Amino acid sequence: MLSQAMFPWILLTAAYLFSLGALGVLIRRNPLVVFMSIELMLNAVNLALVGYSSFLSSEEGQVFAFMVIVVAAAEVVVGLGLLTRVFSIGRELDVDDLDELKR
Amino acid sequence: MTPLGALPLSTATPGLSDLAGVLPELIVAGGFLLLMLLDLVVPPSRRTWLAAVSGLVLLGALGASVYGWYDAGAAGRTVFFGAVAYDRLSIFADCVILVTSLLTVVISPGYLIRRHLHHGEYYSLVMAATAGMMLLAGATSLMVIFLAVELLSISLYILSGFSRQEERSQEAAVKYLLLGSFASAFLLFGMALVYGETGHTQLAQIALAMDRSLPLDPLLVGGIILIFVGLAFKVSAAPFHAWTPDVYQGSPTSVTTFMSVATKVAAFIVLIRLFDDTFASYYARWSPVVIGVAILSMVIGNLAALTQTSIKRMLAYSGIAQAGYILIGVAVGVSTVLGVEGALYYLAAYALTNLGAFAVVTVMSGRGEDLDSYDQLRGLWHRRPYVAAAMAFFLLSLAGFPFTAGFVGKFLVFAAAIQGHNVALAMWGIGTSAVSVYYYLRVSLIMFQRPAAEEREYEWPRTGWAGSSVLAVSAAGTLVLGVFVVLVLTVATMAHAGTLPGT
Amino acid sequence: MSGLPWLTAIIMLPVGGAIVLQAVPSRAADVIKGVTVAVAAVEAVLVGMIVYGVATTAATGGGPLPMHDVELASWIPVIGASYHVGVDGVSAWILALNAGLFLVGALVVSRQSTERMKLFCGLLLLAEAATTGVLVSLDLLLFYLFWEGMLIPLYFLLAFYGNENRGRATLKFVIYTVAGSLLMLVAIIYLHFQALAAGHNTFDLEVLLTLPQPVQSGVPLPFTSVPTLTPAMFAFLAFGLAFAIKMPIVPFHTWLPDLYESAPAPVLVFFAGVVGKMGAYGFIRFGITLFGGPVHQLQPLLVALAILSILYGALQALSQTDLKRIVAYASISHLGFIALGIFSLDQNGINGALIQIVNHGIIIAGLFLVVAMVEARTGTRDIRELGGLQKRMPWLYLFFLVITLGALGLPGTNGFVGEVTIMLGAFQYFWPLAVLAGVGVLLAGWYMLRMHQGMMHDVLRPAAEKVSDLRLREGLVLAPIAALIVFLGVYPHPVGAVTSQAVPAYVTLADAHAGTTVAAVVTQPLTVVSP
Amino acid sequence: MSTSTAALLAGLVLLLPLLGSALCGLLGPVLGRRFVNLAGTLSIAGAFAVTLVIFAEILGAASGHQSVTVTFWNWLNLGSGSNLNVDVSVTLDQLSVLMLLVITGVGLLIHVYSVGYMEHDEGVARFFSYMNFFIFSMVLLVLAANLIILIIGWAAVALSSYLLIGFWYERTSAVVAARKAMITQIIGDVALVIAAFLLFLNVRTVPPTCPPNLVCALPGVFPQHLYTLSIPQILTHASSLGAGSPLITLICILLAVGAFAKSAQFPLHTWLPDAMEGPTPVSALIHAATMVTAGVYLIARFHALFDIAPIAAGMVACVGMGTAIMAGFIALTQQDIKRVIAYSTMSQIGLMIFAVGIGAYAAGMYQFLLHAFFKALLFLAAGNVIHAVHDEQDIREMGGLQSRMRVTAISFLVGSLALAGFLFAGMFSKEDLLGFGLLNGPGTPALYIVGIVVNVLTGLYAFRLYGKTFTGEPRSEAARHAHEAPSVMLWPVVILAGLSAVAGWILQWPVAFGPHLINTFLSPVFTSSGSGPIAKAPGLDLGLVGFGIGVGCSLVGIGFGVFIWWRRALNPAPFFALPGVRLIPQLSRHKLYFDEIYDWTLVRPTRALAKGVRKVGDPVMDSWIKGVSGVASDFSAVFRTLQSGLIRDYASYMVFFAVAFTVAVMIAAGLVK
Repeated sequence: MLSQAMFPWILLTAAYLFSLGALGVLIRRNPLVVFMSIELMLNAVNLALVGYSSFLSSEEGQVFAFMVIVVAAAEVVVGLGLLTRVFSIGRELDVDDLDELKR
Repeated sequence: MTPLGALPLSTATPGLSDLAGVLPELIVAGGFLLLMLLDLVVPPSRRTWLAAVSGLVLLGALGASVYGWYDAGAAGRTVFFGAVAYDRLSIFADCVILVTSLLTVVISPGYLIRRHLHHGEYYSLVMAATAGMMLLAGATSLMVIFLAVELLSISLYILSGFSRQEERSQEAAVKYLLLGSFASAFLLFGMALVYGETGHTQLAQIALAMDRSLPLDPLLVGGIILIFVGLAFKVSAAPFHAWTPDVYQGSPTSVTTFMSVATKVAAFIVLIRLFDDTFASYYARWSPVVIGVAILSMVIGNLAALTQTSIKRMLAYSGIAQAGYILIGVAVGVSTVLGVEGALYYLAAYALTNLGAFAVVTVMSGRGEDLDSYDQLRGLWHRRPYVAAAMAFFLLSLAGFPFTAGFVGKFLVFAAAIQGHNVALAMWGIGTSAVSVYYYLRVSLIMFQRPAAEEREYEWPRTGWAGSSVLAVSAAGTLVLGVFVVLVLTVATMAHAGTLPGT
Repeated sequence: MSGLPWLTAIIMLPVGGAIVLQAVPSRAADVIKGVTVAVAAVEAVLVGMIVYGVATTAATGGGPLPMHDVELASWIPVIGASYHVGVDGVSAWILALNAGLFLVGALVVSRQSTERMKLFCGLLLLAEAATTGVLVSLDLLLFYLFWEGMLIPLYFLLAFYGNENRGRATLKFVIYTVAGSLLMLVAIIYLHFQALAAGHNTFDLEVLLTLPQPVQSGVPLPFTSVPTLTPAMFAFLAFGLAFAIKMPIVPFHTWLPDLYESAPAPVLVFFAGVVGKMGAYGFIRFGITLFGGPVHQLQPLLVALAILSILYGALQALSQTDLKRIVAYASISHLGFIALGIFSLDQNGINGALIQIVNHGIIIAGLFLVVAMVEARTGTRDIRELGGLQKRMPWLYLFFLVITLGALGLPGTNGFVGEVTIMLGAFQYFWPLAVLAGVGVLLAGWYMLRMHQGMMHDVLRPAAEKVSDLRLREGLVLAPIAALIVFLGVYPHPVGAVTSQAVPAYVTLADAHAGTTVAAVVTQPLTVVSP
Repeated sequence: MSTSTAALLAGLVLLLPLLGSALCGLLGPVLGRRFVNLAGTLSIAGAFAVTLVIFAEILGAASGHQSVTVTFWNWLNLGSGSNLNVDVSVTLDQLSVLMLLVITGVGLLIHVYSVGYMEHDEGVARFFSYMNFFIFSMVLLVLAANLIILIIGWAAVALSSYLLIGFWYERTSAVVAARKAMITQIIGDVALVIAAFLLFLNVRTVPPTCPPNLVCALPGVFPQHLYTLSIPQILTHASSLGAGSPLITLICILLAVGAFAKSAQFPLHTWLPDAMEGPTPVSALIHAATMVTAGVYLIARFHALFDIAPIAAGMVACVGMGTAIMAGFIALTQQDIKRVIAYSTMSQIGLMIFAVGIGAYAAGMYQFLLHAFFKALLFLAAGNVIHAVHDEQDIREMGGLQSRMRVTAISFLVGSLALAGFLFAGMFSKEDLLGFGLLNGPGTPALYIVGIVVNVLTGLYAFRLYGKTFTGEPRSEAARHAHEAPSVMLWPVVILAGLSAVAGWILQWPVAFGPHLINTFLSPVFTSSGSGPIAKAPGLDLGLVGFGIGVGCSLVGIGFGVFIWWRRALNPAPFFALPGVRLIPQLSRHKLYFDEIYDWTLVRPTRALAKGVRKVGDPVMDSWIKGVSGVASDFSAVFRTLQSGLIRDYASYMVFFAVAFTVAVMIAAGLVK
């Protein structure tokens, strides 16, 4: 049981991690890193959920967090599959190469 | 606020009535598994059977939904401890989604065979996506919403990259994947905030908590807006639309057909649920954002479509614009009855019309690359008059001419805007749709032109019975929705009236 | 006429015909044309009976407008839209013109010049249904549906058939029209909610007319003579723009010449004859009745535009060299006359406008037919390459002469009847207008003679060397037109009798809402009368 | 006479020519020349016979019952609110029957003549069809009892004149002349229409209670409006327009403008000489005898209005006299035989207009009657000449025809004398109206003096024409081998010559110097207007003085003419070669440069304006559309460049707007400072 006083810090940390992830998506060019940043954002949310759930002492948040983890896992499976196929053959890992579709 | 949900999770277990409440979803999900298994046994040459099977499954689900319409009754109820709604709004959405995916499944085999993409998992993925959409339409809990969103998204990620050999398809898939999960992160963060500030994940209780939470709670407002951002991405409303043209253009056309329509319907239903019911008490806060997004979508969508030379991109941008028109209904949905009804009608109309338009592109896509550039349409009228006429009709409907579904939808949302004393919003709609007439008609005029002597025409495939029947159905639907307004309008009214309170 | 749903019948008949056509095999061109002509003919007969009924019986509508053959049914109850149709002295003769011209159009469809004749005829019939609907619907939403729906068959007709640069012209026309009518849609919705606020969930014109016009304060508009732009004013401007574009009134006319130049003859016959008149009809049926106040406020501006159209069209027609463009601008000038009559807001003027709508419809159809026949023979529409045709085609010369005289409004032809009545109305509003209109008449004489003589007289040009005179079929189309031009010139009574039984109601409505009397308006001409 | 008989007769006299026109036009090409000749002439003969019956009826009718108005059908009735109610009705009275007599009588002769004249023209069917149609429209014009019907007739006349001027449509000059005539006529029509409006809106049962001015033109301002266009009613209630009021003046001026256009009076006269492009019988019938005198008829018909509009009437008189002297001056130097006669027509009609302008209506009609005879005669005779010299119209190519075509020459001489006003027809009518002018016209004696100058000029150009055409040596091969015309072309000429010779004497003889018979015949019409300047008819009180002076001047003119161009006794050429004087014949030869002036002041500017409008008009009005579409496509380009295809860009848009929206809402809600 966390003390109520710590709660805002938890939330701030979550927000910070989330922004960090978003920033990563914006500035990193390696698709894998980008994907990781997204995962980071999801986990930041998990942190917030869990924090809230303990703050409100309601389990829903934790259930939610578990669900997020599961879904994220599924997403990673699909995502990594896609990424590996796209960047497999002799292509350097750079999302900016994917600009054939535009305008 | 009570620490726990309305129902103690530990004690209750879901019963049969709960299962009945999600019967259509169950059928489709079952179809998903069934098809995966069948794919193992069905020889590659016989894969059209899979299409047939999935068609039957969807028909069954459709039947179940129609039954549910009466079973749920005007009141409706929630199942699984308020996690999923079993009300006419969700069933209305289910019907529209099922019809669209059914039509998609019908036109798919021919196209996939021509493009050498005829793999079995296609159908199971369509099933999965459909199930996700239906679930999303019925979701009344933040968790379920997230779950459903991801279910449909992940299936669509795969589908959009379905053409393994094609660079563009792959690129589309990656873009959709990265941006989509990025957006769901926003959605999720918003949900976390809303959950945290209200202490609930079930919409009904959130609504109650919100009424109590006034005066304003900044984190709650932030959460609402982040949720809107996430969903706006799904309905591809500007400025969160950027992925749409690229993904639509890159994905195999049959997939584009499906996701351009069904996704939008499901996402809009949940938008309506959340914003016009659950978040109603915060109307004053979020309505400016929604209105702004609506205007941006109409302007950006129509203007960017103006100078396109790719049919799929043009339809993508037009889809963005259409999302803007529907958002008008959402934006005034709290203050006026007509708003939500208009939005629902518009959804049905848009589903049929846009599906028809994309279906034409699908059906006319030959062995080589997809039918995409305007030039590949030149002279279609002289080779395939009925297809060209149907396409022209769909485009007229998208442009909102009377006697077509598009007109009624536009009329209703504009009326709603004016009734909501937001004439300016209506004028934005009017102005932009006047602009839109140009690019819609330009395309059809290209079809009517005769190709110059030297240039060779694009080899349009024959329209098989499947393709022609789909075109016929959607054209007929567009006409019916345009003339016998009262039919669907009553249904929409009932659906709106039957929405579970607070959700 | 008896209680039967005649108006629904005349809307549905062409639609049915169009559907029946699809059953005919495409090869049987004669059958297709036969069916089309038959349907158009039956339609014409029905309309004739209706017009006769209007002329001979008293109005049975009971609403503020003297309506006949009224049908009223609920259509979209949720938003109070109703299926409300009726015919009165204003629309009766335009209906007749409509039916007649579509019959002519169906007659002049020729196998060799039109591919996919089945489609063509089907669209023709659908267009007729739509125009008929526009003329009979009394529910604003229904009216808008037909008004805008009319564009669909027209769009296909204009986009499929005609010369090479039809695409641009069609696009321009459709977008121009849509832009205007979408604004009208907003105004319609506005009126609907006005009525709703007053406790009527309706789009029904006759109900709206019974409601008191809301007096709202508007935004001040310093740079015009108009004191304020009230919502009602905006609504009128929205309606007016739609009608002005469709009509068209200068400066909203620029779509017309290109379109007329590229469109095929059978389409032009009814397009120029009827569709162009819908705007004028709309002004009378909806513009002046619903918006008496704004109309009176803007009257100076409106008549100014009308005069502008008259003179501008005339000058353009004087300097064009393409026959179709000459006729196009001539019709702009004539439509200016019609507008002048309407905006004089005087019984003579409006009666004159209605009479002129009918007469001009006949004349313009004749002109386009003649041009088409000449072009078909000589292969050119350039007046500089034509000449001396009278030597080769005496019969065409005869008919064309009559039509020309009608077009320049020679007393004794039907063109004169409308113009003189319109000028009388304008004279009563503000006498210099009649003088300016007189200048228009003079110019009309000039450009029509220039066109007629340029084609018919002078030495035979090479282009016209070996042309043949009219075939019997063509003669049978032109003869009735010429005959009507003369007959209605010496005996316009039937038209006037019908129009004049409805017009007083309209003028009363306009003045009632304006809160002014005609005398008050005209004693200080060109000063604004605020409601 | 009873209304029914009147209706029957009027109907017949209208229908016969129309029938003839239809027959000739539609069946003529099929049935051939003989049929056309028969149908064309017999129809007019029938009309003439009917006219005689009407004449007899009117002579026989009791005084006060000689004028009958019959209604055929209702033309247009727009109901009580608009009050516009027009009947197709006709009036038979002395004035109209006098016109009828000339129209059908002279018309018949000219039709007979045409049979010969058009013998070798393949368009004969068209010709007779047009001619018959003209007779019909002229009859309609003079019978009309309603302004609208009158205007219809007015325009129909113009139409037939247009058709006949352009009869030889392969001649560019003819085509242009026809258009010119038609457009001039339209000016007149518009003037008439506006006059009709003013009458319609102002004629009341009682005199106006307001200061009569244009405001009275506004409806509903004053009670007791009649809202009528029926001519008899208008005449009866003419006084309600207020004697001498600006309104009545305006109305009369507008009517007069209509009359001027039709009667080729200044400033609308330039079309008449060009109209000579038409076949000669046309010139004789339309542009000499009948149509061009319709203006005189119009003013005479509306005498009741002109009587109370002294200013307008004075203007009319001055214009008439001015045109008379102007045309006479121009006629002196023209070389085209028909144009000379055309200008003389203009001049003579100027005198008629002058007459009706000063209120001498009967005198005007008298001049009209006699002028119809001798002018038709001159034209037909000229037609014979032209025929004889193979369609040569330049009198410099003629000469010496006296000996070769005697009958024609003699008739032409009779005509010239009648025209010049010595011994024959012209003497009586012209001196009559001049004398009247001297005694009780306004602006006398000034106008009278101009009038006698006109007499001198008339004599001069009449005998210049005769001399140059018929006397001296032939100046061309054609003239040398000229032959007399066939009898069918001679008889009408002879008859007309006879009429010109005796008509004046017959009409004047029984009453010596009293009011002539025409005067007495017409007096009921004109006195009924309640104003009777004609009551002081020119008679003994005119005195031999005025008469003598007039005839004397004519003689002077004739004398000079004979001396210069027939006897060649004196040659004016050296005098006119003098530096200062040289200008005079030049002005005359160039018709005072009217055509040029109009071309430069009206035609060319309008054409230029039209061209300008064509060049800039639509582009300017389209510019805003272009602007809008331009802006739209610019925005489109912007949005498409933002669509860079780069995932990270798209993501940044999302982040940016997500943050922006949140912050904005927060600020709006006042949640963050």
